[in-house]
Amino acid sequence: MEIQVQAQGSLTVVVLTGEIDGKTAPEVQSRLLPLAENGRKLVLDMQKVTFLSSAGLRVLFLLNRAASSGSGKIFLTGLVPELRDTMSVTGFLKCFQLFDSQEQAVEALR
Amino acid sequence: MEIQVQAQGSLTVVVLTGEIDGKTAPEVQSRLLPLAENGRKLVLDMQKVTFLSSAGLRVLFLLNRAASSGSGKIFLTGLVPELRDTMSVTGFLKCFQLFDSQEQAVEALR
Amino acid sequence: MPDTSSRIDYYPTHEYQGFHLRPGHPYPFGATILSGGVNFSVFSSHATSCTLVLFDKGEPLPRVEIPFPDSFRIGNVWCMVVFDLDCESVEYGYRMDGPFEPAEGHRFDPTKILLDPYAKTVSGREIWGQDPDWQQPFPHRGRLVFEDFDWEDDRPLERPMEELVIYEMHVRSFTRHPSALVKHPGTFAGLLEKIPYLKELGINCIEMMPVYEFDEFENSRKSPTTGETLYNYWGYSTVGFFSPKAGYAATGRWGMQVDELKNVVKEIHKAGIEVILDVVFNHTAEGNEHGPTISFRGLDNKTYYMLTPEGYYFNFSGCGNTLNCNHPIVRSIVLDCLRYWAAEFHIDGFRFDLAAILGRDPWGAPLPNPPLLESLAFDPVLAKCKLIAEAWDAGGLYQVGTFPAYGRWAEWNGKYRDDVRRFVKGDPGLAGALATRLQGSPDLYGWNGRGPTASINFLTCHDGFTLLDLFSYNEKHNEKNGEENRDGANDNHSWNCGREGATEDPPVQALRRQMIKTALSILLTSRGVPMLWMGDEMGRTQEGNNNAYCLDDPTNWLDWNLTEQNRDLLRFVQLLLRHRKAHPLLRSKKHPCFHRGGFEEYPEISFHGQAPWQPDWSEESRRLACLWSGRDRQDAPAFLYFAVNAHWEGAWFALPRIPRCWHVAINTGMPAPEDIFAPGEEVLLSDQSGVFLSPRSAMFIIGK
Amino acid sequence: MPDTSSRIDYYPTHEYQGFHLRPGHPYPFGATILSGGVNFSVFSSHATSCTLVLFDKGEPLPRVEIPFPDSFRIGNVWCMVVFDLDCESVEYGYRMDGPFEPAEGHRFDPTKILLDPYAKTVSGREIWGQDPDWQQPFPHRGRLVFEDFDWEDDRPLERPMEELVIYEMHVRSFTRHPSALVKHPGTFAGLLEKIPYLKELGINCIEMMPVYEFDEFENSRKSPTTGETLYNYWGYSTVGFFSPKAGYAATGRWGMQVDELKNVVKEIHKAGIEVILDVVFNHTAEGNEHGPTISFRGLDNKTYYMLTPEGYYFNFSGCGNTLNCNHPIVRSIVLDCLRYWAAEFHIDGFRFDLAAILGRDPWGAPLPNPPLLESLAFDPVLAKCKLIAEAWDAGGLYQVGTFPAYGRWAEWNGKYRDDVRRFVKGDPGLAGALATRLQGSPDLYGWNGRGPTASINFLTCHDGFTLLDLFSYNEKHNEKNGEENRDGANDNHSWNCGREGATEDPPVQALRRQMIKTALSILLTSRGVPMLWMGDEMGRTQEGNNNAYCLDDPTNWLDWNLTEQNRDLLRFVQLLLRHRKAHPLLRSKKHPCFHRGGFEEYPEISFHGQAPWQPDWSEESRRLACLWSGRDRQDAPAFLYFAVNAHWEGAWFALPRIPRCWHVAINTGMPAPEDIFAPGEEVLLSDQSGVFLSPRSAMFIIGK
Repeated sequence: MEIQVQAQGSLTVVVLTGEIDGKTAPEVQSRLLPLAENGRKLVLDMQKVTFLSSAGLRVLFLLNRAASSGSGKIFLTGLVPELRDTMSVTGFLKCFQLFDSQEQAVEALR
Repeated sequence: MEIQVQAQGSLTVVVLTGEIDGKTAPEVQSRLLPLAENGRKLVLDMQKVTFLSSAGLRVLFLLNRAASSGSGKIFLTGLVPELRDTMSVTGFLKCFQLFDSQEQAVEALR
Repeated sequence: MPDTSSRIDYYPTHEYQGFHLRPGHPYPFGATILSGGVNFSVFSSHATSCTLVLFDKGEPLPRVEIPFPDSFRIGNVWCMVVFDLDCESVEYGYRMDGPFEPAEGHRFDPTKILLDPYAKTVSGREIWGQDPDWQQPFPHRGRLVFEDFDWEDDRPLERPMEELVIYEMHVRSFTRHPSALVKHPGTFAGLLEKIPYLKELGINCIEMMPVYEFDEFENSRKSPTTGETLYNYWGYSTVGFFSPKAGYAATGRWGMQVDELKNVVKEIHKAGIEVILDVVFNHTAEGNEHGPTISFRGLDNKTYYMLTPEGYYFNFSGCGNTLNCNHPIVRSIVLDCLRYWAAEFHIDGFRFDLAAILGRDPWGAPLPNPPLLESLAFDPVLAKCKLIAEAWDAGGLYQVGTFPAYGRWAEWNGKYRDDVRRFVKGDPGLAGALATRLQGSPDLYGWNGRGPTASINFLTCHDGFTLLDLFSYNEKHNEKNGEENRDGANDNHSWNCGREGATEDPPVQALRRQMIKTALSILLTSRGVPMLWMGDEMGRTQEGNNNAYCLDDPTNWLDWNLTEQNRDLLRFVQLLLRHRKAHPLLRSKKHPCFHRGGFEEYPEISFHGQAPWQPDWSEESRRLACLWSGRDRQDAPAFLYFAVNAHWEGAWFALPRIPRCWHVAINTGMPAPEDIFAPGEEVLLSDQSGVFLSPRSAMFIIGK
Repeated sequence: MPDTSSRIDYYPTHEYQGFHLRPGHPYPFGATILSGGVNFSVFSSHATSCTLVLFDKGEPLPRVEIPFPDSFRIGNVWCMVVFDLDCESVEYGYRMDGPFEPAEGHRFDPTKILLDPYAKTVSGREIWGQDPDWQQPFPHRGRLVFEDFDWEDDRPLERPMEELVIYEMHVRSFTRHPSALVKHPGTFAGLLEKIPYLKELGINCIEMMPVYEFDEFENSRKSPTTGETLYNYWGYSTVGFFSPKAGYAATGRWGMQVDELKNVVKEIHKAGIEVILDVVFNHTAEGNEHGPTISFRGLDNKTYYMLTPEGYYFNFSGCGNTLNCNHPIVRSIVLDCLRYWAAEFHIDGFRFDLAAILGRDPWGAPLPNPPLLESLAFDPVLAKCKLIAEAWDAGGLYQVGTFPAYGRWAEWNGKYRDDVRRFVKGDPGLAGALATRLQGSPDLYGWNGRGPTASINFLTCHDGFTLLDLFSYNEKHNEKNGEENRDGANDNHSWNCGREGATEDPPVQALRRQMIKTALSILLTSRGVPMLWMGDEMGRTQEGNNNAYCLDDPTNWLDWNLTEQNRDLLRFVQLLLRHRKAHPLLRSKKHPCFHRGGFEEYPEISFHGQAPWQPDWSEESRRLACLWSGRDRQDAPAFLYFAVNAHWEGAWFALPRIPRCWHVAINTGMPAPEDIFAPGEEVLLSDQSGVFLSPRSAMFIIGK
């Protein structure tokens, strides 16, 4: 699991690489929860995420809840079709605003 | 609630002042748990603690558990009779090693 | 904000081979995720010791076996918190030691690893039909679930019972056929894509055939005739009562079946449709003494099963064993299970397979006041759930009309099915029976105050012919099941309309279509709760198989091409459901009154023959009409005249006079689209004095 | 270490007046601390809406009232998580709206704030006897508890039933007297200081009179004779079934009664002593229609109480109302309650006050197979708990010997008490009855296979005379209770030994002392489970009051000076208990055999009169001896000869021959210290052919 965080203006862009499962989810949570809670817009680039387990989904959801309880918001970009499908089928997808790519997200949210 | 922490050689002495109850317990916990977990001997001077609620007792217990799961240890000094009695009656007292005063503790543990 | 999250009870006090432990809480039973640890709790009345066996997901050998220390046992419950587990990757089971004395009822076997009966997910059959590893010593493994689904404002819909129109369906069959054109055929996710279809159809409740974890490979075998694999396809044989069938979930391979099913329920609820589960508490997948030891047999055989004095299994279920439902422990697990589904899955109701067994005592005798049925009826969590009994069992107990109801239980009304089938088919002597069924079966549910909502009215269900086959076959054709056509019921009250089986003969085809429409018209204008069987609305056939429990093939799969091929039939059913919805008179929760209760001097219901006010109750009568009168929606005066001519000859029915004009809503004797008109678009009858009913047809005529 | 503590289910989804909420879980019922929030769950079958009322500790007015949103209701359960509460300072209750239609059984009143029946602590009566604020609209308030007590390796002791010697006691009375010399008189903490006394006494089980929260001020009043306040002192009238009585805890004012009681249980267990609770599920503190609305009446009157067809309260308890124990909901709350006490407080067993009521149906008729009693008997959590019934009720149902036992239930053997009292007193015609009682009452428990452990043998208990008063009073003297001596039982089978009440007359005093010892000798050599009443071991008196339920004064308080004043009696009892312990023959869980089972050719039990092998069963017989034979500890041959002479004249008992020598262990006809010799120190009988028994004395002689 690799987590790259960079600020882009009012946005924070996070590039995630690898699998988010029960083993890596705590790391994702501890790195990103503070960002989600500080009220910024967070763009998660999921293009290189190859697997999202049940715990992985929950971390995304948790970040989203934490963000939206303040003035923040979470955006997902570049979800590969399998992940998108899993999220759709389990009902998690509709909690998030999606963009095809990081660039589109940055453009739209600028 | 006032919390004063000072290192005395291999010991860490903490002077607590005020009431430890549901409202102040979280502060005590967040300040002292890291100290308890780092394996040091922790002397809690309770002389100026005027009330220990149920949550207060639990914080002490938690610190003790956290300490003893590593190589640390918690000592209580100067418990006023009322607190001592409450701890005795509820069974919490026997988890702790007691000293009459901070000085005695420091002396004994030196 | 006070921090209540750091609870000292979650500090370990014991250690075993590097695993941190503390004494657990005995309830809730099962495995519960706490902050920092997992509480494992399991009980047995007769075991002498217990070991928790933990696996990493999919590994053949355990990661650790932790014997419960003796001080961790409270009563007969072993409970332990294990810390620092990866809740997602852990699989668990138990070893129980105790006597192996079959004559005494005990069959403990510490070489077996047992599934927790409270396991909330079960791995081992995640992908439907994938050949299992038969050497696997622990094939059905408990897993943990996060119980944190975001339901938003959803909850069970609590539709009044009398408003329901139930659609019985099989999850896999519903979308497995390639014609379903869904992304995940044969799954909960597939069902999600068909919600618009169900909504358009007009039903407001689906009843899912078993979705508790079962093993499709139980007794799997090759068909001697076709060579195809025969499965435990329907799933009436439970492995895990608390876990959704992983093989029914598109995400089952990731262990997300709980979330997937919850999401389906939530989305179905959004469409205004309830979800009822078909639950099988009469027996388990362990069969008799020759069956596998999966869970109950190894945990506490004597408690969970009804045993003969010699220690053999009573077989009131016809499936090898019988769950000992009125033992207090089994009562309690059934209640826990249903509470879990109602509370955590927002399930709206339950249909109990062979429910008569649930009223038997531990020696098989029917109880006058069965505590299990009573507990379910009065339970606060289940208070608004529909409780529907299949009020008979394979041991010969038949309780239709007499099932202990406690003001709550409804029944699959087998008498409704039989009487209406026979009347429609043209049997003599059934005019009176039909009148009773139309009223919501007051013979069964009137004297005891239960009312029409105790009656689930149906013509077809998964057991037996489809509606098309009911009018296409005189005899069952179950050869594909591989039992030389011995299985399945023989008394189907069916009629093949002149040719056995599929035919290109247009008159026969037309007659069958008409018979279907006539039969459905009766079903949807009867008081009580109508239930449709998946696909009957589009003329589905099982090619004469009336017991297709083992076939994972198009016999069971719903062919969605039929929605096109039989578009007129589908339209007929959609409009028929809209008519039922339009007329509260048909859906009252009381039986109708003969003497008053209608508009002005009209009785709420009256019966008629070819001459008004003169019903023909004679043995040879195959014709009956009834007039419903009362107040309709918007409190308008309502007159609904429903006539059936089950005779092979047409007949003139003179209409009773009403202070309104008669309009035709339905005439099953006419070809589409004149067979039915949408509510509000009924056609004024040119001759208000009467109507001609073609042979084997029904008409629904409303005054306005 | 994977972090499982950040669970998204604990993120709020709703808000009300600044409080963050989300839909709760329906079970467990009650208020449960979760990480970050508290789950509140309450149910009612007939309420129409529900509001959670939150107070800051002790404040007269609520901090907030949060109506449950409709989507937070599942079935009949309202459940909600409220975040960010200070668990320690919050007090809570509910308002329920619904019909007020007493004739229909409904008595909803939304002006009342109701105590949660599942509340685990209750505030409002924290300090015993402190005058309450009678204007307080919400006098009994629910509070939250931390369920994280550190039990280390403690758990219920699971002593075999036949090993028990029970000591019935009242928590407050035990140490309230100044002579107790404990730091916190009349509390659980006080009891802690007396554990060494109990251990030395030799009992191994205490039975606490009610410790569930009750209101000592229920019906409190001034005594018309003495002017002292009369309380609901004993507490047989429950306010909160899940909460320990705060006023019994030294730390009750800090809300720590749960920890204090748990610590007492743990410490008592360390002394090898079990703890049984006297539980009162037959009625509640709400009384009849004139009583206060505390909880059940306002939550769901019709469900919780047995009502007449007119909606009045059935009064099988003699206390104004009757809990509807065989309604499934009430069954379930009783089971939840007992499971809680067994699992979380490590309670070893329960004695059920007026338990016959627990076998009545909702209309009061006795059930042949009461599901509540059955469920308790088979429950896995309660599996090792002692279940003891007071097998009668105030409605006239008397079930001693016939209480539905399911192999589990024991009974207070009222017949034992009466027969032994009458025999000892010198009534004629009771030699046969005594023989039966010594054997563990096979007349009551033999035919049904229950055995002696079904019989709790006792001479005295909280109801009735103390043992000293039994031999000091012919009549009850209950004037202090303020009911003109009308209350209390009249049939006491007591005898004042010649003077009514206390006397300085030495012969009368000596006779009373001897009567006590004789009676206790019978009790402790009988098969079955002996029970002593607090203080009888030191000659406690209630001055002839046989129903001291309302007196918070020395009538009830145990005067510890008696341990000095009656040191010889205390010594007698201590040694008597050691003798019982020394002889497994007296404690078998089977009834003895007349024909075999003893050493060599001796039967296990044989009866004798003044001549060996010739018991006198005649009407005028007041003398009986029995010989126990078999194997004792270390498998040594055992011969135990127990003779009672209840006659007012002394008599010679010729001893049966045995292949050992007779040694005197007990002779109640002798003054201390010759009345009893410690086990192992028995005195060789100089004349092995026989013994002389003084009038009204007993001897226990052992062969060795």
